[in-house]
Amino acid sequence: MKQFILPAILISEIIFFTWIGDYTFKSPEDFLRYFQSYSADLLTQSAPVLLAAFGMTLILATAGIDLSIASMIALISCVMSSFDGDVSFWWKAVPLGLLVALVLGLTNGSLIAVLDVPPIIATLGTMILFRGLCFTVMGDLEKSPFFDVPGYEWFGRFPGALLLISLVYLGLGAGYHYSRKKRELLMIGGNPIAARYAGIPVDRRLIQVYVFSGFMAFLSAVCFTARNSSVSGSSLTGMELQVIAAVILGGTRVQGGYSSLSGTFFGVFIIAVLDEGLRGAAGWGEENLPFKLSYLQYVLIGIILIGGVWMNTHLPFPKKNAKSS
Amino acid sequence: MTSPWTVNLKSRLAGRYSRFLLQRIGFLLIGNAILLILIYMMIQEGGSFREVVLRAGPNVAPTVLAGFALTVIIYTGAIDLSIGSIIVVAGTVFGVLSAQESGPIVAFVGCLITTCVLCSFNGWLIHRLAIPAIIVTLGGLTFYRGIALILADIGMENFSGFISITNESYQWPGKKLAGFILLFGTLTALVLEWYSRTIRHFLALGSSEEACQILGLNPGAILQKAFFVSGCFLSAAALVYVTRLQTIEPSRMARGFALESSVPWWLEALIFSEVKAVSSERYWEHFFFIL
Amino acid sequence: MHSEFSPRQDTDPVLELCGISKSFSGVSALKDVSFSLGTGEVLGLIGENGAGKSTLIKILSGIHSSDSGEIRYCGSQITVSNPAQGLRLGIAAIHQELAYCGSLTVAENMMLAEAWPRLKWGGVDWTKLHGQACLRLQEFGLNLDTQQLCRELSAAEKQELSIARALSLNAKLLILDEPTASLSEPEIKRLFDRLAQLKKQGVSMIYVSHRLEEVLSFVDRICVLRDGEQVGLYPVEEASIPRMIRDMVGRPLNQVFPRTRESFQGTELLRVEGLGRDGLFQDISFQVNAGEMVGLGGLVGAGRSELARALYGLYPVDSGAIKLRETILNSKSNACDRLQRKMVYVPEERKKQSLVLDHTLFNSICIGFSDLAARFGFIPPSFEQKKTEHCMERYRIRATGFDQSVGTLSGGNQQKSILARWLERKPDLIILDEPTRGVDIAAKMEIHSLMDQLAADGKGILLITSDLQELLGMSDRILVMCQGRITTELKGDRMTEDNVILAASDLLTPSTEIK
Amino acid sequence: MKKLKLLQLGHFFLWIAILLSGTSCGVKQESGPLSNQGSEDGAGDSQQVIAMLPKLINIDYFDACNRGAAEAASDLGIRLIYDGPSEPSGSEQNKFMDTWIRQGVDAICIAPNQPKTIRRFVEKAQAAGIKVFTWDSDAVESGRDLMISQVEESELGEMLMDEIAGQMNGKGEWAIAIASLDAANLNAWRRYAEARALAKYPEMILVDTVLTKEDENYARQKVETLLNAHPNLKGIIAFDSNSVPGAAEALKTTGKSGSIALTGCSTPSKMRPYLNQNILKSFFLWDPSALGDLTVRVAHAVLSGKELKEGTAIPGYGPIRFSKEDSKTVILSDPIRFTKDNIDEFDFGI
Repeated sequence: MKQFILPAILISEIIFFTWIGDYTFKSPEDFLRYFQSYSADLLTQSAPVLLAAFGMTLILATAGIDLSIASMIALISCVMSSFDGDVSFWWKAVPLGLLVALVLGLTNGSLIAVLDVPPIIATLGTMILFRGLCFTVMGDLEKSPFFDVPGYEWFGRFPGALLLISLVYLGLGAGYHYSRKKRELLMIGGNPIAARYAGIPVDRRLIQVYVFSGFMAFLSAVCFTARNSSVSGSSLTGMELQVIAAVILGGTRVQGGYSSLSGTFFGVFIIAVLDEGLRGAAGWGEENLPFKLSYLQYVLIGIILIGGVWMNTHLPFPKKNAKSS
Repeated sequence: MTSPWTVNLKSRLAGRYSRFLLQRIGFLLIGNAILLILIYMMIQEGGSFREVVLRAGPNVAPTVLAGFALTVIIYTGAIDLSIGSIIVVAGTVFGVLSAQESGPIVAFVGCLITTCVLCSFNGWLIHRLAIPAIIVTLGGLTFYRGIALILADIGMENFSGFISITNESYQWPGKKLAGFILLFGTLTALVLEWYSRTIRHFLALGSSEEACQILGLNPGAILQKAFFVSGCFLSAAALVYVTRLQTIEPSRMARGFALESSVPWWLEALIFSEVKAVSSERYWEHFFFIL
Repeated sequence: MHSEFSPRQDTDPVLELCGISKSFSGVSALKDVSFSLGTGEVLGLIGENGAGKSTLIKILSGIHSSDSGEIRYCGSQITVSNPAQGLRLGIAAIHQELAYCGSLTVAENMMLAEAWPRLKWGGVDWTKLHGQACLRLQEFGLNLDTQQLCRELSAAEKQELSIARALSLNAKLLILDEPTASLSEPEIKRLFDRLAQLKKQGVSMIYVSHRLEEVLSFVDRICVLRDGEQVGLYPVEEASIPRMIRDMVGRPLNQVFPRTRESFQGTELLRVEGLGRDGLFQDISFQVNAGEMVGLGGLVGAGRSELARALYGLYPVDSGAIKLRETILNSKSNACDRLQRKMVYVPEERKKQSLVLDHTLFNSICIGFSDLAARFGFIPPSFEQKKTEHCMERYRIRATGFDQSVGTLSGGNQQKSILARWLERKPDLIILDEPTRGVDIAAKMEIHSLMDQLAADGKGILLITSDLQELLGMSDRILVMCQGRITTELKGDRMTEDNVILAASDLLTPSTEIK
Repeated sequence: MKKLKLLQLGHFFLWIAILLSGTSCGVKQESGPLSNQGSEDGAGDSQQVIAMLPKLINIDYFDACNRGAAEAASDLGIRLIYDGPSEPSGSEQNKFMDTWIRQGVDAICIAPNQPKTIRRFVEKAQAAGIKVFTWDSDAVESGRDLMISQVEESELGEMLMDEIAGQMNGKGEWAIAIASLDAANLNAWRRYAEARALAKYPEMILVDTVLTKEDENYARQKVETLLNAHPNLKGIIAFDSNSVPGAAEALKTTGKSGSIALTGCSTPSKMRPYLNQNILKSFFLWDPSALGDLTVRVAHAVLSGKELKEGTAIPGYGPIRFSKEDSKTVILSDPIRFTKDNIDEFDFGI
């Protein structure tokens, strides 16, 4: 039963916001068309957050956290933006962006695994550092070479972003669920001492996880720049909270030891649908509320976060009877 | 030759803290002294060192007071990320009251009570819902800001994103008394830290909830108490913060406040690789702020 | 001991339990338990792990509440809703899990829930507080620095501290749950001296222990629990160890240490030469052959577990060499590598070193061997499913299902799941560190016969245990460590209790040796 | 176990199915030009819908714009949607563009935070038959239809510089306080001011530029530090509505109000007390509600098919004026110089 909570929240959200939204449907085709472009917008908007959140899920599973994720994505985008927007972008900027992403991930990972700095402090530090580097790279400029790169836009568009997400989700899901990795990471998160005793190379795994998160940051940066086509030093500030909130809402435990990729998937979309719904219902708000609708966004996100986690952990659903021998 | 006084002092100090902690305080004092010297050297020609130090007090007052509030909560092993947003609600209440010309005292009291109540409410929520404090307060972070905006919109006619405080009489706690409030808050914190059994209970809860229960304490009540005490400190912080502002903008004020106030904690944890400190370490804050 | 002061049956009992029942989410933990306790009487509460002893104690001390039944205390019916209330009524408990707050000082821990001495203006009078705490500790015969932080104390000191605290509360009813678990002989003696004194003063006690000899020597009556049911209540005069075991397990156990195998010497599996690590152990040399069970005896702190961890690659060593079969393990070889080379280690502290308590049994078991079945890094799910089913059957792990979290299993089942995790790798060399600590008698039997089976199959086993019976009963030969060195090797007839004890203190010489 | 995982994957496939079923039609919809979908939306067929996107909402300046725009909209009988992000972020603004394009509004007026980021969305909107205007801050490369600017940028920058130079007698150290280095219009003014200083006031030395993060309190602290670091400082230009009062408060608390000149762009209600206390002599602004008003009226005029050129009369506003530098930029007015004497003559509501 438990795994239906998040989808149920999501679907009821969609229904509710479609109902109060500023759009009246004239015909079934009209509805279908609206819904298609709605899904496409939602998906392309959330792609950067979703990809980053997948990386974050693994990090939280190991009882770590990465506050630097937004700065990291911004920095990767900034580095990529310093190249010209032509075909050569594909073999110059993109590989360099990937390299930078892996190096940044490695930096976080080695700080945490090798130097034993607590994750929250290490990544708080790198968050400030990476942001500083963003401004060093960019100065006060806003650059947009992405706009002119042939074919690049595809990743910010509907089928491209969807394809990327599906590949990542399926690949990651399969790799995570059907290999030892998931169990190892969760054991590291749940009890690092026991993990060491169980012969898990804890330090190596931690570094791998942060480097992987760096890779996801790279994909996220690609989706972000392909969609928004420009970047500046202050891009994406505050995104780390969105990412972390979505992952937590998805049921991954902040103290480590339990994670859920599909939960993250729904977590991201629950927040995105809420966001989109409030954006599209300004007219309804004006008529029915004594205050501005946008204020409600803060309140609702807070309630959904607390309520979602509470339902995830506390609702007394009948425990399904597993086969026992 | 050791005078009786020093012996007395030694035993008294040792009574309160283990040697380990005393060493640490010593380290911090030295660290602060070094920072002070650094700042002194960094001041450019013609700048006044005295002025920097004097001005720093009132400037950091809200952060330091909020730091005390956070300290109390961190003692119990919880955390409160929503303190910034709570200050926003308090500020909004203050702003709305002052806009309605309800008199400075009423506005101040409204601000203090709001903070205290919301902080205690956080504690209650964490206890009742039994989910980690970090999640509850992460939710609170956005929730309270929304509440503040709605309050302002309903409480004021023609609310246009900000409440302007034009009457000087609404501003004396922040502008005139900030230093004193900080001093008073610090003294209270120190006295609590050194002479209070309650604080030890918070620490006990932080080290082991189960042990607390077995030893005959009530963890829920302690948590609630901790959030209340924290609320008291935070309300002082809120008062100073709010009354130093010319305009109150619920959507933008006090952003990143929780992070700012907890910086010393992270540093502390980084240096000593554990979260366990005494309030006097708040001085860190002071100096980092000037830098 | 009871002869001096037999229970006064004429006076009203201090405590009466009538039909106490308790169940957790549908699973019954206690069924209809009733007994009474006179003034100054000591009741021994015994049972296997999971029999409901801890639950009963938690109900009495107010951590849980009972579903039905009534508790009469000093003649009136009470409900203890929280430990604080229990303490007020005069019921003090020493729990199995050490209850202490690491970041408080000894004095603060000692006095935590009581009123503290105050200065005139209301502040805490620290001098007096430490004075009082010091006094109480000395009363118990304990000399601790009251300003020390609790987490800096050793395990035994922590245990003694919590005992001293409970004893100093002037309780009428004292509940002791495995108080001697981490204490050594002189400390245990001190504890019993003090308990006898309290008993004389008319304090009633409920005493829980797995050490049946201890129970027999100290208590007046024995109450046996099995699967939450009270299966026996008799005076100590009628008790004997076989009877107690039969009651606890539900069937007679004939043989405590089932040795089926012949002692046989296979090829050499492990050779250690001159191994040393600064401050932990020095100059360790020995070998383990296939099909041999080598016992490693000695006092707690002699460096046995440290040695085992070094062998397993968790610590680097300063000097010496480890040879596993034909390969010499170099400094780069870590635990992961040892696993590949078919060496496993079952650590001593289950909860800390082996388990993630809220993970499922399935995950907990599969972590050990699932990589063996991986194809291109992927593990077929059906494999794990089958393997886990097989494990639950083979190692007789009793659980509601794969999804039960290991933290809710009893100690014996936890230990069996850990053994399953490692033994399914089909290792050649197995290091067992206290494999039966905190495990009930039936599970202990199962583990012992499993070990015997393994040795008979030609595996090499290095057994570290503080349980002398186990050490003597299971080992083919015994190495005794003292202060980081292997001082003695005992074989055949020389393997006696006295020799091991003497060797452990490095007092074994030909003149003191008992044949 | 196995069952559970499949279920989770199932959720995902469900989603893919929904989305994929949309792909085929979705592409069709995007490739073909939409035939005036806007008129289908809203209550009546005739009602135009204009969406206005400020840099961020819930701040006084853009709230004043909102009021002007709302009045114009009710005057013209069209529907106005005024909404935006709560942080000054370009990518957040793009999400609003998405929503409105999908809903099929008739015109989108945007005050871009990051001018280059909206290009793709302007194209998308125009492909769907929606007119796009910029206001308050421009995005030249985006291909927007028109820009409605509050002032001539060069004019304001130079005016500020002349003002401060006049108060400093054309020499001495001066400094800049500005919200951030990536706010396009603020920095355009800053660049014009700096250029003016180089060209016309050789004896003036720019010693420092402090960033105030759109926060009055923070601005005060930064300026206090600035004053302490540069004791010979003679003048400050603060470019945004938080920096000016912050700097004024700093001058007040440090007691240097007489000796240091201050000017900038801010709002009357914030600055009135400081003007009255003689902490600064003047500041500049335009009427933000008039900016909102003009934006809506221009958008309406364009939607109604009117040809706009220099001097074309807009109903309810009068003849419009185009920028000298850009033929697609409409100018609202000259900046207004506020002093102690004239401040009470204006009521901008902010």
